[in-house]
Amino acid sequence: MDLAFTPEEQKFREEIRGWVRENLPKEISDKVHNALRLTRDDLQRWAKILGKKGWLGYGWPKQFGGPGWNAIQKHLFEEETALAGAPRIIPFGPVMVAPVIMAFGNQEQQQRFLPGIASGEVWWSQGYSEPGSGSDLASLKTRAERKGDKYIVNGQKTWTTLAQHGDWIFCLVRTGTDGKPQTGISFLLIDMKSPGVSVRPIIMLDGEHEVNEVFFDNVEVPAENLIGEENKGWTYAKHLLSHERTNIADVNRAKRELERVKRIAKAEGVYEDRRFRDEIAKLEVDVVALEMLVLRVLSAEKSGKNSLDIAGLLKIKGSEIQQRYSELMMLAAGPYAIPFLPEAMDAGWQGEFVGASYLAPLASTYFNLRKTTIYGGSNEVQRNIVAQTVLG
Amino acid sequence: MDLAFTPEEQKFREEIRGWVRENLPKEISDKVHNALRLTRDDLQRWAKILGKKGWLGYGWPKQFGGPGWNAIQKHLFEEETALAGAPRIIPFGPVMVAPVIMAFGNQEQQQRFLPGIASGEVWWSQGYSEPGSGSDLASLKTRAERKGDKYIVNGQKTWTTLAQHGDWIFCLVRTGTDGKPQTGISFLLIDMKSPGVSVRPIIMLDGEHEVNEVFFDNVEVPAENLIGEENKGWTYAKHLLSHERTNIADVNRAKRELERVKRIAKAEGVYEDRRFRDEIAKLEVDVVALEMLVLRVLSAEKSGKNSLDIAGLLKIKGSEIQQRYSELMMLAAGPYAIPFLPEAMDAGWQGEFVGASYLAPLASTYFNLRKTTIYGGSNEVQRNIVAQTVLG
Amino acid sequence: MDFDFSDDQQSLRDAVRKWVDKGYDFERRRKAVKAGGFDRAAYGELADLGLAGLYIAEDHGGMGMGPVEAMVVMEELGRGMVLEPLGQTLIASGLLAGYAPAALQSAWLPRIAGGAALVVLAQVERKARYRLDVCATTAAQSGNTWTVSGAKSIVPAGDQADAFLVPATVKGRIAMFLVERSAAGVTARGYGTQAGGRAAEVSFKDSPASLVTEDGLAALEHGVDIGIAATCAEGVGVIDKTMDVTVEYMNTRKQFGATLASFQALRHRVADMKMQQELARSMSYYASLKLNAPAPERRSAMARAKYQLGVAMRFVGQNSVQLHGGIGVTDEYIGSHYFKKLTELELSFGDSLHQLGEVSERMQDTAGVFA
Amino acid sequence: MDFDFSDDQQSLRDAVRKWVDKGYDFERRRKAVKAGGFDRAAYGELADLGLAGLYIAEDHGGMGMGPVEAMVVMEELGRGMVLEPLGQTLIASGLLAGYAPAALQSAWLPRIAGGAALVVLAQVERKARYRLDVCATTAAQSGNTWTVSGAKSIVPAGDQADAFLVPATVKGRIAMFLVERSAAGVTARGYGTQAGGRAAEVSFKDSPASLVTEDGLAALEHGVDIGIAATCAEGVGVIDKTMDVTVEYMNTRKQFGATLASFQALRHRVADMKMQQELARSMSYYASLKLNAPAPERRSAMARAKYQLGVAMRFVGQNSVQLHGGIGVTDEYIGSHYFKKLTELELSFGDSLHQLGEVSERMQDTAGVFA
Repeated sequence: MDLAFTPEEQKFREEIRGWVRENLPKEISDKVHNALRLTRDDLQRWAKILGKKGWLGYGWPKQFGGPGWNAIQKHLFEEETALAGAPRIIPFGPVMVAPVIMAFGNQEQQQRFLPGIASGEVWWSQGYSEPGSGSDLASLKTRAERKGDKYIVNGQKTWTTLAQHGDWIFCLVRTGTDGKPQTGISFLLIDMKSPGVSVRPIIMLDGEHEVNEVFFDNVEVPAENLIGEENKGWTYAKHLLSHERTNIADVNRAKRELERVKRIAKAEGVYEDRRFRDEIAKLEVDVVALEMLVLRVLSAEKSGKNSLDIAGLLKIKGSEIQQRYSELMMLAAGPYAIPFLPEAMDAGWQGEFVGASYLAPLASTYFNLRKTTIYGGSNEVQRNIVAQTVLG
Repeated sequence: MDLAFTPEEQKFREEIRGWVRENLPKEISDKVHNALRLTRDDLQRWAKILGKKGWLGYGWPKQFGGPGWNAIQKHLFEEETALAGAPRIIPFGPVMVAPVIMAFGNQEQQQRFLPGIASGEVWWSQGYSEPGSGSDLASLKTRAERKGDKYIVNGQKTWTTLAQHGDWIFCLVRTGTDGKPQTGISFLLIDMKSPGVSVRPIIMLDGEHEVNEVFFDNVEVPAENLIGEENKGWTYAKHLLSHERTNIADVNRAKRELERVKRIAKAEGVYEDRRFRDEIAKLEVDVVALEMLVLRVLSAEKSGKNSLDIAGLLKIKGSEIQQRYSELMMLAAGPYAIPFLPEAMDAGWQGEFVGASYLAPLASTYFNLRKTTIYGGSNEVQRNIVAQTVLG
Repeated sequence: MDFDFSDDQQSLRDAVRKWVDKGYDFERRRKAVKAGGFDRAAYGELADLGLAGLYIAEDHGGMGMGPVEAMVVMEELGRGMVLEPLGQTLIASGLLAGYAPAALQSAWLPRIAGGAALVVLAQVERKARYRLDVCATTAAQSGNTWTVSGAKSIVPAGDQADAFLVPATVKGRIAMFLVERSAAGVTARGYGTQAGGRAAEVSFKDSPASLVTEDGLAALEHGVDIGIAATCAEGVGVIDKTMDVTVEYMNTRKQFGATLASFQALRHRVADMKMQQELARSMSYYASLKLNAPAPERRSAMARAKYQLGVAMRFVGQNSVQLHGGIGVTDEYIGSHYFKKLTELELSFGDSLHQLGEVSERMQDTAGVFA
Repeated sequence: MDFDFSDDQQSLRDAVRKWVDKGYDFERRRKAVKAGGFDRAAYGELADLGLAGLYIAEDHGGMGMGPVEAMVVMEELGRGMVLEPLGQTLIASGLLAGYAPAALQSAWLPRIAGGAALVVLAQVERKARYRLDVCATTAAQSGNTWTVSGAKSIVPAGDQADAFLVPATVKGRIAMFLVERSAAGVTARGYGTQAGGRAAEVSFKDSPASLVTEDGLAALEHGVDIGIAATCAEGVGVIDKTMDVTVEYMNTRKQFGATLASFQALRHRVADMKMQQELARSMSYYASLKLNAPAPERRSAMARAKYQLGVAMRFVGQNSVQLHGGIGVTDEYIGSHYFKKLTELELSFGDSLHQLGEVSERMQDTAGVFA
């Protein structure tokens, strides 16, 4: 038992750090460190830089062109990029659909889709949630009917993150109605430029356009875009969920943002107020405890000796921490969190700030992060899962 | 709308205050203010003083020899006695069984039982809970079989508070097994000196003997001791519960104990520690808010214009406050809450304290008050009830 | 001791609720938000209902009512998330009536009561945060005339108001002034607020001013306390509506074949929200009923009330969003606007942590509603 | 980075668990509580297992192990709520080995390792609360001999121990001494503790003492940190057992025709308890793995760990009682004893509020496990 990273791990970290220092554009990291708006171009620019290095699919095995890193190396990569102010990798392509294609796609599909994902050229979206199915995902209704060598898709997806930029979307669709809801679901890849696909923005409470509704009106999808077998999509989706492991906790971002809380509290003069500072101290312990929890999971993955089935805990604590740091930043601003200047969240805005520039995004971020305890399996669903592991 | 008490109410308060000042023995109030052990004699002495004045049944209507006070007068009486350091009236006789006897007993029962309750001569216990029935009271199993002019009672009650002192016990017993569990329950008064009644102490986590198991082994109970009709006891018990209104919140005791928290915090030097003091400040707001809630209920009762169905809220908040003040007192003592000297909780103990005399009962009280969120309908059951009123 | 509303108070409530329900629906509000967060016409309608003159004596054309009536009105405005800052009018009229020379009262109170003049408190400064005794704005006297110089932040409807009540330091002591927006040297830079309302950065440069009172800190504290009581009542109104939509959604929305309202864990959350709702209402009553108490008692009561309201508003707002799931974080749904309104109300006149400090510092040996 | 236990560590755990399960059951413990809270025979058995010499070098008859082994052992002792204060032995041996002159080490470490001598830290004073830098006890030197005068509170097994490590002030600076209980002027008044253990008020009057180190505050802080890490591990053991009995009870006890484990509101509570359990375990690991770090880093880590453990122990303890209902507050049931043990552990070496202050004061710009 040892808390320290091995010299090899340290060396690996240094390499990542050095490369990120060289290659992460400062315009982008400045935006991240100040919670300013990232454009599609910002996100894609960074994705392509990573893609060129072969690190966009940083969790991929070597056989598919990935770096073949172990759990700790992946964590170190995530940590170094997060602390340096890199944008989060949009996960739908490299983190979510790619592992499914690797595990259940045929060779042709792998050759067709993986390179575009790895390079960052093709923007993927995720078509899971539907208006009627929130936490109860398996109740989804979007239908895909097989007609010859095509599927005809009709229905609606919702909460589709950044689908306004999407080239492709992977969907869970209903292909069968017998038996349990889970059994009639298939996993289908759909070109968003297909006729009949339309995207409608959903404006969130912070005024931002981050998610969408995606409508399918008699969309023809070649049958070769089906992953694996018909009606087995639920199994593949669950496999995918099992790949969302420690990064669901987002602890590295939390560390970066905790540092920002302190900077803002100092600038606003409340860091020296013991009452406020104590709240930061509580958050600091939360972050350290979450990091220890994450490291324990990583260690278990690396050694294979123990397995720690606590993904639910990571999701709950990680999301609570995200909400809390955004809340504390807003509270640090106090009355200065009341002004709402959405235009001030664009880098290079030439207008006059209220109080100070760093105050402008604080309320927005607080509002925005309310989503974290809802999406990816609400925290209530996660508590169900945790309780199941404890109580049976 | 007016927060102030009327001149009449003020005058009433002064009268109560004056009488209590004259009549509450200082040996007893000293024990209450310092959370020392009250003996059976202390409790009965105070009960008889009240009884002689006609105030032990302070909630009783005039027709049964009570003072006929309205809701606000009752509250003022409770407040003045609590703040002066009077022991709580043991409720089983005057507050719990008496209203049932008044409402559902026959005239003979009323004449037989009420005077002994009013005077404090007869000590009553409550026989509701059973080992198998906690929150699910209606699942009780103690059987009473009618044989001629008697009931033969067999079974077991538990958590029977102070039954070691009891003369009589009122019990819910099963007389029928048809239909819902609630329908076959009767309300029976049992002389605890009857052959076949035995009492076994339950020692609580603080080491105290406060509750008991009561066993009934072929106990013969005259049928004239049945209240109202056979199999209708559940209705009577519910009526009784509806009489536990605002005093379930125990806000007056909370005010007294909050003052004690401050005294202890000052003596221990933590009142000037902003970190600790903030915790007291939170409790202070809780107590004020609870008191306002209680006053709103009283006002609604007095005017009859509004009705506030929030007994569940009073129970939840009141019990949480009790636990919190006992916790804060213990935390104020810090390491000095670790010594456990049960003998030091007897008034006049001649031994040497650890640190200071007022520290001795703090951990015991903290342990003891864990019961408050469990008994009288656990707070989980109360949340069920509150949710029912809100959500249907 | 009596918590019943009189028939007159009930009628007042009905009248305001009717206007909100029929005259200020969500769509009108949305348009007002888009148009900048303040609708002078809507404010005029409030004045037509007599509400702008609620605290103003009948001599000056007002209704001469008290804190309980103000509470009733603010609850109802809270239910409609009305953007126009009537709470500021209560502050300004209460403050002028209580502290200003007669001439100033005669000049302004009738115009305020009629809705012709909107006067707001310009209090926040960059270095002051929620503190009232920090004031870098200064005033200078030359003969019989005063001028004010300095900058005030987040002034409600600050680029729409007709005049400001401005605390300013004179010889190390805070005095209170009235400055018209049209006065020389006044600039106002307006913007929207997080909950859709309007505020502005207002600066004064040798701007002509009328002295309200040299005892400016006492007046400011009193004005802020009027604002706190109004905010508490407004918060109760928003909480009530938040609870309503949450309960309705939970009884409609199905997951796993059952309504959300059927899941015990969610039911218990609702019970906890109901607790906060009733504690908040209790403490809002408390605030209004203590508003005319002597200053130390009044200040202590407002701190307690605003602390409880802050806790309740945050808890109810956050959990309402959570219980709604995805729909709760969309702009389209009214629930997200309740949440934002509750957030902004907590940040107005001091958040929970600030108020906890106020409670802590004012604590006495005794405890309770009357202590 | 590696959180697997070695085979040796696993064997150590198995050995201690076996002793607890077979040699120290609830009935034996109950008897020891009744008999005063300390059982020298049981302590002897711990020593026979080698545990008293865990931190002591093999040269001195110990096992020469480190913090991870100590953690493993303390977790297991926590599972049994073992009354005999092995954590004190870890403190004393760590402190003597790290700070005492060689002669003093040779005189005491072998006897400690063998169980012949129990040495405990006598640290708490009436005015000090949890603070380590407040010390009214004084020491005086006369020639080559030292004497100590003063009073120490709540000294673990203080009337049973063979010697005390006593911080005492010399010329305004805290030094550390060893005083035998049999020395002149030493009196110890023993009593039981809230969780059934034993402690004493110990006073010294010109009692002959051996100097451990003049840098007494550094030694004391180190000793307390050893104690904190041990307490954290012990707490994890108690939490684990508390969770076990709670889960078992919930799957057995029926109400309204269903097991408690079937009620969603209670299930979510258990999920929250599981969260605290795993955060506590994580931070206990953290404490032990930082115990050999440089003092500032070590102190900061212990504060973080003990804060988290305090929160977790209180939450798990209180909720376990609540989920049990009536049975949970009886002396007869083991669950109430877990609760009391968790309470006492929180109050040992600083409760959550105290530790929050320590975390707050030591906070750096950076954040995280390694910062």
